[in-house]
Amino acid sequence: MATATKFVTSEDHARDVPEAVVVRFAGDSGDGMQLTGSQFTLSTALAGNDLATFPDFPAEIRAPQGTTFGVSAFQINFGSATIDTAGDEPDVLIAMNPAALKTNVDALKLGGLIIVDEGEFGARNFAKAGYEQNPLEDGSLAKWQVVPFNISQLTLDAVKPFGLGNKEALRCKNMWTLGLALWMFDRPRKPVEDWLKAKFAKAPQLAEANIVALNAGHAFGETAEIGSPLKQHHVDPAPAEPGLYRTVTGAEAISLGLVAGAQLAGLPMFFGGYPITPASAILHHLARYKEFGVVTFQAEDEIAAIGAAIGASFAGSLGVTSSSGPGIALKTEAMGLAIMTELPLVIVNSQRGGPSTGLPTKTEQSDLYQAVYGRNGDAPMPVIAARSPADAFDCAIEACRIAVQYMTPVMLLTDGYIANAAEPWKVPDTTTFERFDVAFHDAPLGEGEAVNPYARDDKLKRVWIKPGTAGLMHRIGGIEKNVGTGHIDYDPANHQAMTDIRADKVLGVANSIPPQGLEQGEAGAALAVVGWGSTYGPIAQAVRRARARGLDVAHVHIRHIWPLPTNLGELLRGFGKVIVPEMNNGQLKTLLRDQYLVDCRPLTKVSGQPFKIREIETAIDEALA
Amino acid sequence: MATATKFVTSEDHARDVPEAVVVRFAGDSGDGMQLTGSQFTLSTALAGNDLATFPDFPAEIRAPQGTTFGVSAFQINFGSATIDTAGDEPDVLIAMNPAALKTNVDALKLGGLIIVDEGEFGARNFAKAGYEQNPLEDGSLAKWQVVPFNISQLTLDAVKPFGLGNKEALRCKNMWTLGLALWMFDRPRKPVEDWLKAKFAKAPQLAEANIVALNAGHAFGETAEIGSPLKQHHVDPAPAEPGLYRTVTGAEAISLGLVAGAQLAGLPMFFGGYPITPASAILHHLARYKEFGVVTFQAEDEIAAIGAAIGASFAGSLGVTSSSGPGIALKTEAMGLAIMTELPLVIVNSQRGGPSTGLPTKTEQSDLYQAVYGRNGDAPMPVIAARSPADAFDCAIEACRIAVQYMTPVMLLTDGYIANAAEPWKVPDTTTFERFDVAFHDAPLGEGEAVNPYARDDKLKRVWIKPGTAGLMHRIGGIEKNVGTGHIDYDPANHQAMTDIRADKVLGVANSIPPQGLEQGEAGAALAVVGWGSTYGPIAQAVRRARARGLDVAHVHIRHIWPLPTNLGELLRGFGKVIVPEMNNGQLKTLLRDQYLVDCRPLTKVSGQPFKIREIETAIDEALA
Amino acid sequence: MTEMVKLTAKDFATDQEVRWCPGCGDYAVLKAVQRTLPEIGVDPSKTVFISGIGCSSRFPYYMETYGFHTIHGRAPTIATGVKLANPELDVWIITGDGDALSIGGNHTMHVLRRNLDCQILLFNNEIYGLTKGQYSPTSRVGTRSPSTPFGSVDRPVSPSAFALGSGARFVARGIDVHKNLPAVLKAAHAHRGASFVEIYQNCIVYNDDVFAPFTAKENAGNQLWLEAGQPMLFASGTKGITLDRERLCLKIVDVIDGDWQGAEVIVHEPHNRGVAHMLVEMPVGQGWPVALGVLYEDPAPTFESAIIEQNRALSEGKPADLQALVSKGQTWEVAKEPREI
Amino acid sequence: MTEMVKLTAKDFATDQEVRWCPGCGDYAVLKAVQRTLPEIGVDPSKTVFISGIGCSSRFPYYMETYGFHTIHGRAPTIATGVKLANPELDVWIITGDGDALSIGGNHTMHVLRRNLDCQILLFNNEIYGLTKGQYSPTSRVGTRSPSTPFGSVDRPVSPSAFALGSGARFVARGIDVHKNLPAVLKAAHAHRGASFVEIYQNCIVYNDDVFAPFTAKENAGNQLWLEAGQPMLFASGTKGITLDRERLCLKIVDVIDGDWQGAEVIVHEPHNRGVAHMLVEMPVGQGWPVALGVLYEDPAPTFESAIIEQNRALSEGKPADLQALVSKGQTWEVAKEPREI
Ligand SMILES: Cc1ncc(C[n+]2csc(CCOP(=O)(O)OP(=O)(O)O)c2C)c(N)n1
Ligand SMILES: Cc1ncc(C[n+]2csc(CCOP(=O)(O)OP(=O)(O)O)c2C)c(N)n1
Ligand code: SF4
Ligand code: SF4
Ligand SMILES: [Mg+2]
Ligand SMILES: [Mg+2]
Repeated sequence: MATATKFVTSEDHARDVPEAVVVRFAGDSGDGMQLTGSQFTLSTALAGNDLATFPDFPAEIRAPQGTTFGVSAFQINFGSATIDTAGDEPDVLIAMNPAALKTNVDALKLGGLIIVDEGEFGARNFAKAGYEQNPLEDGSLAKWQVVPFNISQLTLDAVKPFGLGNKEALRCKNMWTLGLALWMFDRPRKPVEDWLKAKFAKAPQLAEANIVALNAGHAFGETAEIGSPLKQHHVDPAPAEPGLYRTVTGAEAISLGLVAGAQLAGLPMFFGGYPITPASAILHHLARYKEFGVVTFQAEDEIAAIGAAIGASFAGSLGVTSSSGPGIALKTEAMGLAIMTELPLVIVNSQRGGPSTGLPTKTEQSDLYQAVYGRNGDAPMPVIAARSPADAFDCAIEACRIAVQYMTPVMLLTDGYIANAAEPWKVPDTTTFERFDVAFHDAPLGEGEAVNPYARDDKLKRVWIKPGTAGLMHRIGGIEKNVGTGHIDYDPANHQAMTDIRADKVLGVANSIPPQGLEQGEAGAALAVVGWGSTYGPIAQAVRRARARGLDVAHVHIRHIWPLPTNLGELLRGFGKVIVPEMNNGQLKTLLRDQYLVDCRPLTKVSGQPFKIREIETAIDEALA
Repeated sequence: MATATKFVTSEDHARDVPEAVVVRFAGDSGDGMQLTGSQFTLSTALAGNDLATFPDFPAEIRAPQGTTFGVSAFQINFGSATIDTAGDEPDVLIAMNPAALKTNVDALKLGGLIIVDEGEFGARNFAKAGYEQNPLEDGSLAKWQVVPFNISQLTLDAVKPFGLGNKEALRCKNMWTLGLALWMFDRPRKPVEDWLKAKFAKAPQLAEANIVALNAGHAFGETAEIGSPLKQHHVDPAPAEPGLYRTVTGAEAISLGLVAGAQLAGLPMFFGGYPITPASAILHHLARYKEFGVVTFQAEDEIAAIGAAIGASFAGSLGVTSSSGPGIALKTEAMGLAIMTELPLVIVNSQRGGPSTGLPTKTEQSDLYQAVYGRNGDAPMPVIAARSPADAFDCAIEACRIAVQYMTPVMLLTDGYIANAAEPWKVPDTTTFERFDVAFHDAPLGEGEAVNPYARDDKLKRVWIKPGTAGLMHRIGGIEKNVGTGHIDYDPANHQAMTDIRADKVLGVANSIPPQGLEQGEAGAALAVVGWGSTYGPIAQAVRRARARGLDVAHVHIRHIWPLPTNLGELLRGFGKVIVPEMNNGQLKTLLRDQYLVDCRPLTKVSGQPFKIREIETAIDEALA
Repeated sequence: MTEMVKLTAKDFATDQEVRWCPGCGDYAVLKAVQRTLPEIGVDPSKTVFISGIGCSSRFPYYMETYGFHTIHGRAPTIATGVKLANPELDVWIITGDGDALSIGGNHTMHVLRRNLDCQILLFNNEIYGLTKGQYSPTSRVGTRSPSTPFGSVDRPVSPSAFALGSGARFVARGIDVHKNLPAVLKAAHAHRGASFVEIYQNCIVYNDDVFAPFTAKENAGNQLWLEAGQPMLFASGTKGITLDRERLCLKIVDVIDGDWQGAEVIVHEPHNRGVAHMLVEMPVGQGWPVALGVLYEDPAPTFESAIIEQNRALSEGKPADLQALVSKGQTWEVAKEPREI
Repeated sequence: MTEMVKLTAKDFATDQEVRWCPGCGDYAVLKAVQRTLPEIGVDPSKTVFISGIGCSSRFPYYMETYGFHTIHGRAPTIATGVKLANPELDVWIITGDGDALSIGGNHTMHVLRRNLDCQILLFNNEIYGLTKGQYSPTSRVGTRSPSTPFGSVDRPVSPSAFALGSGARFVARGIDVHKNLPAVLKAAHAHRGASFVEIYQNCIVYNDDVFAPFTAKENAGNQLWLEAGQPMLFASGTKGITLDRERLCLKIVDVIDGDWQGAEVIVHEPHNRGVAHMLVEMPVGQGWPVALGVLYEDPAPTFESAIIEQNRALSEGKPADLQALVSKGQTWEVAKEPREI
């Protein structure tokens, strides 16, 4: 994460003064666990802990109540030291019904704490969850510490004064639970209360009921005479650079970064999108930023979305489009047009589980091939990848910079994990950002001179002439263009020349990016773990732990997927071994082996879930064994 | 080509009894040069020569007469020895107007013969072609032998008796020219006459006029007193296995192969297509094969075309779809659906110059990345590539075999060159072909048994249950399926298992294909030239020539692009050096380097034109220098 | 299915748990379909439900027939392939307003103009349910949604008007929870060719009660149920539709004492295309009722039958002789003893 | 363009050689457009021609304005982006029957329903010209083409009917070589919103004379040129269109001695949508004329103006303060001296 300053090992310490805790809230889709989680996150951030979250919800809007496939979960890892992942194994599981218990308990740390809502533990719900008997009673949870309360009843009792219907009253359960959780970790309730008041501004009675439930949960923790498992923990703030902080999800950060990028380019932004999980949130955020000259357009499909973005770029805006796998696939043909017409364009791909419809709400990194190679013709395009929610902000700006400085479409890869996860973010001082203002070409023609839309600078960038500019009328299109005039040209030598220019221009982007650095460890280490995108967290922690154990391992994390940093080949060749963990079947690995002939070994995971730190640590051990 | 039996070097011999001749017909789009070329090809084939052709026409339907971009050309290389390419440099150029001369003369061999239609060499046509003065008179053609006749006038004179309008009469020019060409190479006119009679069955007068023009051209050669450059050559027949022969273009061969493949599978075929150059011809051919149970469907777009093909496969037909680059791009999302639902499907990609609309009528091999890597998610799919028109027949059958034997979409790569080029083809005895009949699953369910559409055999192929089968109702779709039941399943471990199965199933195809062989040379040679697709011809000739010069070079030509033959890695590691010529920026090269970590060096050409033999020979020399 | 036993709605239900939000209108449509199919007497093993992507498109998983849950907007293309491959199959397309009219509009048009024999059930909830509530091409101007937080500005398309403009030969409308839905489904099934059925479906989570102005009990008077040969009456027969012969457009008239003839109320002729256009375009809400039931029906030859017939006619008497096919065109023999040079 | 000089057709021609087949109807349309623009007085540097792929879509290369030759079927999407990015630009979409109605049908529908301010010229030659003559979605049943060697079987779509069904607010028709084309183009340009113009264009190579039944000189009597406020007369005024008040559909009547009132011939009111539907669906050929000119016009707010207006209203008084934006939400300060553990 962005605020890391000092290295402190976590989770491996004794538990008395915990330095990192992993809590997982799980309930029915209708139980509001995502809200509970995000409010808990906010209070955690305000308490100064470092943190990472992992929302994990079903594809269904609302699956039938009580079923295992309807379970929605939210995991948070927070601590007084640097936190890079949402945590391998929860210390605490709060399960609102049997299905939530069933689907989540196996991940729980040995001896971990389970809090369940006893009120939901009845025969009907056992059947729906596929339990033959009451798990609270059959000894099957013996490895863990179980604390059952009747949260449903306690909530109903608490909000009775408001005279809500049964269903509405039970909706406050999540606030009761949050109240208890806030007590457990010694957190103020005020921010949640404020948030509830704002949220239910039009129904102050509901705000009050929820606040009462929240306080009741908190009070229950304070007063209830429960045995040792449930006790209050205080987690100290994590060291952090001074400054203003907020939490940010990847989708938010990308949206903000795009706005910033357009501002730094001095351009209005046009965003063409079509809803798709997990990309939609970017459209939703941007739809609110009208005052930044952002026009959002919900198109009829992904093709129209990118088509409109290309049209907007042609007209002088910064065109942006976004989708996830299936939608990106549909945009393929139009990307070729943007490459051929050399128009700036940012394409955000929020990767999800594939192929096809796949696992829409799960995370994966399996669109790298598509991003780098997935077009007809020799169609080079820069690709960059964000490693975390906060990093997504910088990457979005970088994508905008490359797009306008090289007149090219750029793909920005993120994924379902980054899009939904939240982390603390030190608010940057945007006034210090380097601008990359666009200078449209508008110089009047000289005597006898013809307009040449494919005239280039020494970076091979072509001129950008806005329609509406007096006297510079010209035509562009998807057919091959003459290298000297921009007119249609089918000549063999010309096609070769233009193919080379397109390739060289994109390769040239490497001259504008920093050399590849090391996250941890030294060049020439016995082993390098090379990652990209959202595997950053688990790789960083795993390498940290391995190094703490004295292993000679380095961590290389690649932002610029294409073109790759110019020093990368040399760097990779220097390591004893290289492993490449990816949430796919080995895609970056292909790129690296092709480019550098280095024996990069894939470590793959395609389950829709992020890597666990342990999985990578094990791979490190095996590689160095 | 398919009939090669003995190796004889060509073109490098003395010219008196030529063993290979390259002739190029070039004229205005309206001049009918493609017809002239294809009839000349037929007569050449009937004369027993081996041959290869290269039609090269403009993207415009009919560009304005006389312009350089309206020039349509047809090149044929024929000889008494094995012919693998359409020839690097024509020996003879027949140019019907100044523009045709201008655009084609530079390729002509030093000292080659130029025949021009003087009747078209007037000021207006010079201007249109961009000549400042008459090239026949300004000495600019001194390197070659120029023979001008007034073909226009000679044709008009010949067909005068038919009282045709001037425009119609001039349309017979191409037959006059063909007549002359037939005389030059000592060919019978009968087949052309027959063809003309059939073509103009409804206008016998036009048939007669054309025949008269044909004869006039022939007679002109016989009787005209022209100096030495124009003399009759006889090219002996090429050695060939005995049997029945015909000429075939790639598009025809693929169509025939698909019909054969469906027949061998015992299935009706459904073909969904949408017109696009150079893929349309496959749709056109298949639309005529109704009696083979072929249903062709011209869809509203490429997505509908593949969608319908997937639907037809679901319903129990062999679904086939076809397009070229931009259309294949549009099919990407649906390919993912076919991969996920594990339905058989053949996708033919007739590659053309890209990216985007690119050079629609030119050839290229730049969709290999797209074929192998270009999808969202980990979406493995077998890919095979045809090397020549005749080979395309076998490849189409092979694609059908893999599709039904593994329940998978398969991509068959061909290109504009193969699609349009013709070569002699020894008609195979189809009764000897190995069948691969499909056995639909229709066994009634046992007591308490549930239908499982994802039940697999030991090749990992899932069952194919035709809708309409009593009692086996089931549902499939693009969401991840449970490995054991086929129901929707988002479970992490299940997704990993299914991802592995999809990958392993496709990798397993390698067990059903022959090991990679050598076209020429030995394993362990100092240099291997590794190719795929239509570069076969120039690589084969170049390697032949190099070996004739004593160089230790081998030729490996890969049909199975994915999965690669199991022995390929070992084979490649054995060579001293490896070069990979491709009509793209190095795409197969990526695959080979990734898979085998062998230092395969790219030799790239992206000009819309096939490699010249010389270009590859030079690269061989450089590699071995 | 050797012995034909009388099936019931239950026989058309799968063992899969239904995964829509409680209270979603989709349940009612599912029930109606499961009840109607056995009444029509269809064979589940010859029936195929094909859908795109959306909440509604989950439908096939719940039907104990063959089913294909495809990709967003493409169900008509897959259905076309299924039907051309096996015209004996009874094909139902299940789609939503986003699926059929946003991403899939083109295929919807083409399946209609080609007149593929199938039933198309368009679940119109005027919202994207599955992706959590963004406005759709049928959402009214001003719809606030996550992607239009300040209200949508684009004019919606009318599904039924679009279907007619695309050349549909059968256009009907129903309401998820209305008792007439099975009758509409039966009429759609009975029609040979593409039957387009727009079903007003309530999305309780993201667009609750958007159709209440005519679906709510108290607003039932705004429903104009059309029946062939019957006058176009609504509001319990107190109002009717007539043609304004001056302005050449429809007009609402009061019907006094049931004298609809006197009020010149039009009699519904389902094959009248011109009137159908006017019916689907009535500006609902502003005093106008919603036309429901079978708005238009005028059969034409179906696509698959024309294709099959052409293929049959052309292949009649021609054996599928592969060897003859590959040997076609101008051929030549190379003699047994190859000539060497 | 500081000084506005009167431009001529020549000023709108580029230096690129026109690459259509000799005799192609596209030439006539190009001429008409090049002649009309200076008459309207447009500024070439504020004019953008956007096309898809097809013979007709080469059009922008020949117009000395801004131009974008995009990809097959997607011109409306690119036009939408152009217009939303800069509403000052005067946008023309050039498309063919395949481009607009085969692959691009969905975008055609959406640009019409959204009512983007632009002119859409659909060159309908009922064939795919560029790909060498396959039948198109507007080809008549029985069309023999390379892909349908035995005749097509699918029912064509009517471009103008489709446009109306999609919610178009301006629908007109013209003929490539007809002298009225400039007037139609001017009307289209004058209309604010999406103006849909179907131009019957002769493809001399692949579909020659397919429109001759009404375009040939001797068949000019089959042209019904509509004009607002004028009776619907054709065949030199000897015939007219009226409404069959019994059957509620259009009917042809003979007009004796010019007494069209007596024959009850309808007066053309371009905003009458119901009549427009009937006009575009007249079964041309079977004695019926082809409706030409402006068939329907009834302006509505345009998409880009609504978007721009909403954005303007919402950003009024709000500065584009990037620092404030990134600092939004619930924030906290970490003190100067970081706490170490
Ligand atoms: C190619 C593609 N684009 C986008 C999506 C995301 N998506 C799924 S369903 C849907 C819209 C659903 O709306 P509708 O068809 O009205 O169905 P409903 O959920 O309302 O029943 C969208 C945009 C997708 N799955 N695939
Ligand atoms: C994605 C894609 N599919 C197919 C094509 C091939 N193609 C080019 S133009 C065209 C149809 C042209 O027909 P129409 O729009 O009627 O234009 P016309 O040539 O008749 O003017 C087709 C199928 C293409 N260029 N791109
Ligand atoms: S989101 Fe709406 S349409 Fe989807 S299941 Fe829920 S209520 Fe039904
Ligand atoms: S093919 Fe037809 S439409 Fe195309 S340029 Fe030629 S005549 Fe015109
Ligand atoms: Mg919907
Ligand atoms: Mg056309």
